[in-house]
Amino acid sequence: MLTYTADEMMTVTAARSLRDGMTCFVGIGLPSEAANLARATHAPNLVLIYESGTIGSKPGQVPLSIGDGILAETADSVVSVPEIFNYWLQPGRIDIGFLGAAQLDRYANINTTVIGPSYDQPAVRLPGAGGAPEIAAACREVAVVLRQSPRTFAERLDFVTSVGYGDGAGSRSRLGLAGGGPRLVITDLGVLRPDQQTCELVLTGIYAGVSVAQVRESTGWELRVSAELTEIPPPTEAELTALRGLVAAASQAASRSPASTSRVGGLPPAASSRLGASPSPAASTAPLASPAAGVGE
Amino acid sequence: MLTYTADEMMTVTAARSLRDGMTCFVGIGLPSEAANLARATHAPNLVLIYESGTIGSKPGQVPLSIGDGILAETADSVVSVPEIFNYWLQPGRIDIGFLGAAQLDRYANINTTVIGPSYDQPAVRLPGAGGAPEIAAACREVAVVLRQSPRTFAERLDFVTSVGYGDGAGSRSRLGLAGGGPRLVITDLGVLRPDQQTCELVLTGIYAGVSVAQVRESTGWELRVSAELTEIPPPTEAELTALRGLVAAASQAASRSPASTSRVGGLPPAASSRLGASPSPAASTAPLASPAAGVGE
Amino acid sequence: MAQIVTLAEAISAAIHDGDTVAMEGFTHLIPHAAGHEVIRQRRRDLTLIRMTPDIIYDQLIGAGCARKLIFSWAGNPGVGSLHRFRDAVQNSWPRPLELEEHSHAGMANRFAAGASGLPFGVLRGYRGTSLPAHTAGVADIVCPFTGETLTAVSALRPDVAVIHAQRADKQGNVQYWGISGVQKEAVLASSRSVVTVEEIVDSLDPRPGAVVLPWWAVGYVAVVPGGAHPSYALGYSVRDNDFYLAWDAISRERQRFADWLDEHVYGRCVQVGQTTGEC
Amino acid sequence: MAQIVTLAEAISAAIHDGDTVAMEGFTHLIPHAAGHEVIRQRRRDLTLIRMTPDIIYDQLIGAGCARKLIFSWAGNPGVGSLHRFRDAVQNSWPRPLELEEHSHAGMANRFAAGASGLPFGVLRGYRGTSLPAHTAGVADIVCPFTGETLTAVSALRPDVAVIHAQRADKQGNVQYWGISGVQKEAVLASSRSVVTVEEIVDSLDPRPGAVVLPWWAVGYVAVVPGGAHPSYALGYSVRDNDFYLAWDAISRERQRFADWLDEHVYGRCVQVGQTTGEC
Repeated sequence: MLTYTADEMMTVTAARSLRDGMTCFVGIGLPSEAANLARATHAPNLVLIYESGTIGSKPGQVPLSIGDGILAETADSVVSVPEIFNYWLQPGRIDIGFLGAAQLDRYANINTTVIGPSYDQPAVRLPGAGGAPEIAAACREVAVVLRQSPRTFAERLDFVTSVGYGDGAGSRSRLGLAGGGPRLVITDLGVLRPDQQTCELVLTGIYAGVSVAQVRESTGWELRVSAELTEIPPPTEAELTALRGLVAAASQAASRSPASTSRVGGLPPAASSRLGASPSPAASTAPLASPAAGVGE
Repeated sequence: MLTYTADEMMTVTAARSLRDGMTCFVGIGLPSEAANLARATHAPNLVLIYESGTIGSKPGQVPLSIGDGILAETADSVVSVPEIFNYWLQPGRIDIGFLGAAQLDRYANINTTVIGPSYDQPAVRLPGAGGAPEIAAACREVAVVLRQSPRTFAERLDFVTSVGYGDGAGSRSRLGLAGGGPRLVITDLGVLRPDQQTCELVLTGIYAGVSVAQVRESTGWELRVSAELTEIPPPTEAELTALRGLVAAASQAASRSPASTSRVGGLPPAASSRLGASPSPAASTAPLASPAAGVGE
Repeated sequence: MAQIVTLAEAISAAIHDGDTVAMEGFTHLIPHAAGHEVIRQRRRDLTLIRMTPDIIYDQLIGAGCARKLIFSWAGNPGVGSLHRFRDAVQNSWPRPLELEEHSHAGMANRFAAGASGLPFGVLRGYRGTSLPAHTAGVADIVCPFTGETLTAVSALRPDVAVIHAQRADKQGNVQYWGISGVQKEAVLASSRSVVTVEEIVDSLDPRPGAVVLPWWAVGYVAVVPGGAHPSYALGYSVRDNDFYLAWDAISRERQRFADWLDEHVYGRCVQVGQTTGEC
Repeated sequence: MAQIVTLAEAISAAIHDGDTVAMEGFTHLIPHAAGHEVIRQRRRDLTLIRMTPDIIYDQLIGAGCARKLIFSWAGNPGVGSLHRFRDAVQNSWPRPLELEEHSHAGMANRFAAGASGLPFGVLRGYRGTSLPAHTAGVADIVCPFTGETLTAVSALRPDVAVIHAQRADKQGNVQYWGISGVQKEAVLASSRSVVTVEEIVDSLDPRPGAVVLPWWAVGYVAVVPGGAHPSYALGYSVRDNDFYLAWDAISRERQRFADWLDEHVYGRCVQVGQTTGEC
């Protein structure tokens, strides 16, 4: 029997949501892992677009950051940052935007800016907007990947960084947001989709071994559950092998020690890299305090 | 004794107005000839910028058009047309704009659009604006090169395509035009400069063998003549040799017959090219009818 | 989503009577062959957009394809006037030609706004000129931060963009280099696009100065070697300057122009991967 | 007008206390060595601009150089938080840090507006978010043609732009390739600029994807091999990922950060054409 982590299940599920031939505007972290997994498995013609200006990147590993050289070297085209936002993202020509989040509400609005009590005196300062607000506004559809907990799935956001469905049905058109909005939210427990009338997120899929009660407990609001709740199939061996291969390749790339390390305030290379699937120290102890889960670089 | 044409005298005089190390936004035709002559003689570090997006072009001949391949192949940088206008011209970072004109008034306003009686029913339809309005608006200074006659030096323009000094002193600042405006006008008879108070063009230089009366007769308004009118020295042998060499090189380049000539509606190459210094049939018979004298490609 | 087809198929599928069509190429890579195919297919009532209408638009206008011209500089570059354009403007022959006339900077920003999905672009321009009084799509706009008045120009959103490029690969990724003009903006601003290319290659190796339009942002791709003639494709052909000079005489008289059109456009067809032949 | 000088000379001449400084490089070509020289020269009260403030800005903020930060994403990319940044925001240590916070699209358009000599840029953005209520430089703007409401952002006009590039030639023409970010806009929007380069060559041969900034649009050029470290210069170095990971622990505590700064920044100097040595 295959063993796998909840994060692997999440990434595999996220990857499955991408169809071959789609154009995908990719946030870093979990979204990038999932998008690269999709390209390595069922969606070889998935077009990866990063906010660093790389269009059609074909990395053989999960990139270390959205500015990884491999993204430029394997791209069909590399454009400037103003161009990627103005000519490529803004007009709505990208099929799907793939975002992370620190906090999310029932209408799939996203906070990656501050956790209370106030903007000027935050308890936790998060990285901020990055490309997310316009990705959320402009793409034909959006998928959000984040770990689920009562703190990340919040009754009320302290700051709306990126708009999902605003106050509910009709908000997006009132705000003039041309893209379709979040089509699904993938967590480490299951999958949520917006109700077609109200736009409120509804639990529609759940992983093997996860109970609905567990998901409710991990949600900061009264969670709605679909009458047709389905169990999502576990990762296949092919999916797991591909994902682990991509992550291992990234770790190898990360541990290549640059010749210049000792020159300008650098450190000797660590014995092993902690990048990739392994969570950063910050992320493992206090998820909300870690911008690694947010969108951006 | 050297013999030379009035056009050669005009081009040499125009070239002399360019200082080494300047950045020059170059219109095609006479301005391009003059700018390339300057670069070939006293201003080897003159930076030529064409509206086709070529920055720092170093052609060894007068380009056939502003889109001549030699401009891209010898450029420091080739940028898109939106970029050349927005990032390079508009902010006022170019020292001098070098323009042609079909018609000019006493405040050095330029018409390259229509000759009367009305815009909708023109007697002569000219090529239009091209890059000239924004070149005239934005460059730190502007020079205009055109042949002088009562029709080209008009009391009133039928259409203001590009603004010189508008209605006179103060117009440019009222219109928010950040560039300095026309510093001099070079014709086939002499040179005019704006009066420092009124901004009206004043004849300040005259070529050998040209009389003030002749210049007055070639001007459609009551021409002011400077108290310190000077005679402009004739071309030196070096200047003439360089100019004729540039023009001959252009003719040679033009008569290279492309292999594809007979393929898609082409014609057999003519025995000799008429491009370069020789006027086109249209230009020689009816200057106003010829957009070759105007700005643009 | 790129489809590799014949030029005739591309024009037939992409361009319909009454469409707004931008054929771009700033003195380089001008899509002449595609323009000829539009004439051959006798499209009518087109609104033609082009920063620098030159010989190919003189031909389209003279052939009666155009109802309206949106442009910033109309001439035979380095030579003189466009006689068919002038005959249309001054004498309404072969039909009246409505004009919408801008500056290069204005047109470039209109294309860029279209490519960006914005309804307008902003520039410093037009102020003090006669242009705003005689053309649509120009308005004052006030900076909400400084109070300064600038100029807004309306976005261009053509139905179809037509360009010529050096190469495409088999997937339909398009690559061109040299003077790159406003072609990227024209394609991205348009609902559909037709790209003629010198050749189709297995894969596009990187080139200095190259622009790549990805297959999913491109419409129809047709192989037409020499398709820019008498313009040129850097690395493939040189400008046929003699033709530009000769055009002055060909186009000056209506009959001679009509004869030229019969012989060189109506009397020819273009087949994929081949040079032009009689048909 | 490019002047080739030492890094210390460049920073000394270009950057003064109280200046607004944009150090750009979008995860590639980040001008770390130049940032260290700013710390060494103990500049104060800077308004720092950067789309993606990461380790180098964490260092500048922790060293007390910054009064204000204008940005769109602040984090240690791929790793986690910026502890010095958070300490400044949450605890005003070593001094309060004013924030002006935008989205990437907003910042990119603010730089582009500055490079274009316009007082504002226009985009579809910010609507429905909490950003406009908490930051300067965002306003509604109405299209004069369609009546649609869009978002205007105020132009960025830094006193100084600082970037790292692969190469310059002896005249000071600067060339960089790979992910090119917003560096061109930053340099063109700024009154002055400092460019560190991996090397100076006799002449710049064309490179696929290369941006060239001509000598007359560039200020100070200094040779600093490895000047992007721990970021990278495509073709010259690779990202030192271990340093990014290690930074999390170095920066978490004030004293350890101060010790690191003493050893690796204050305790070093950079000389032209040489690697770093103790001084």
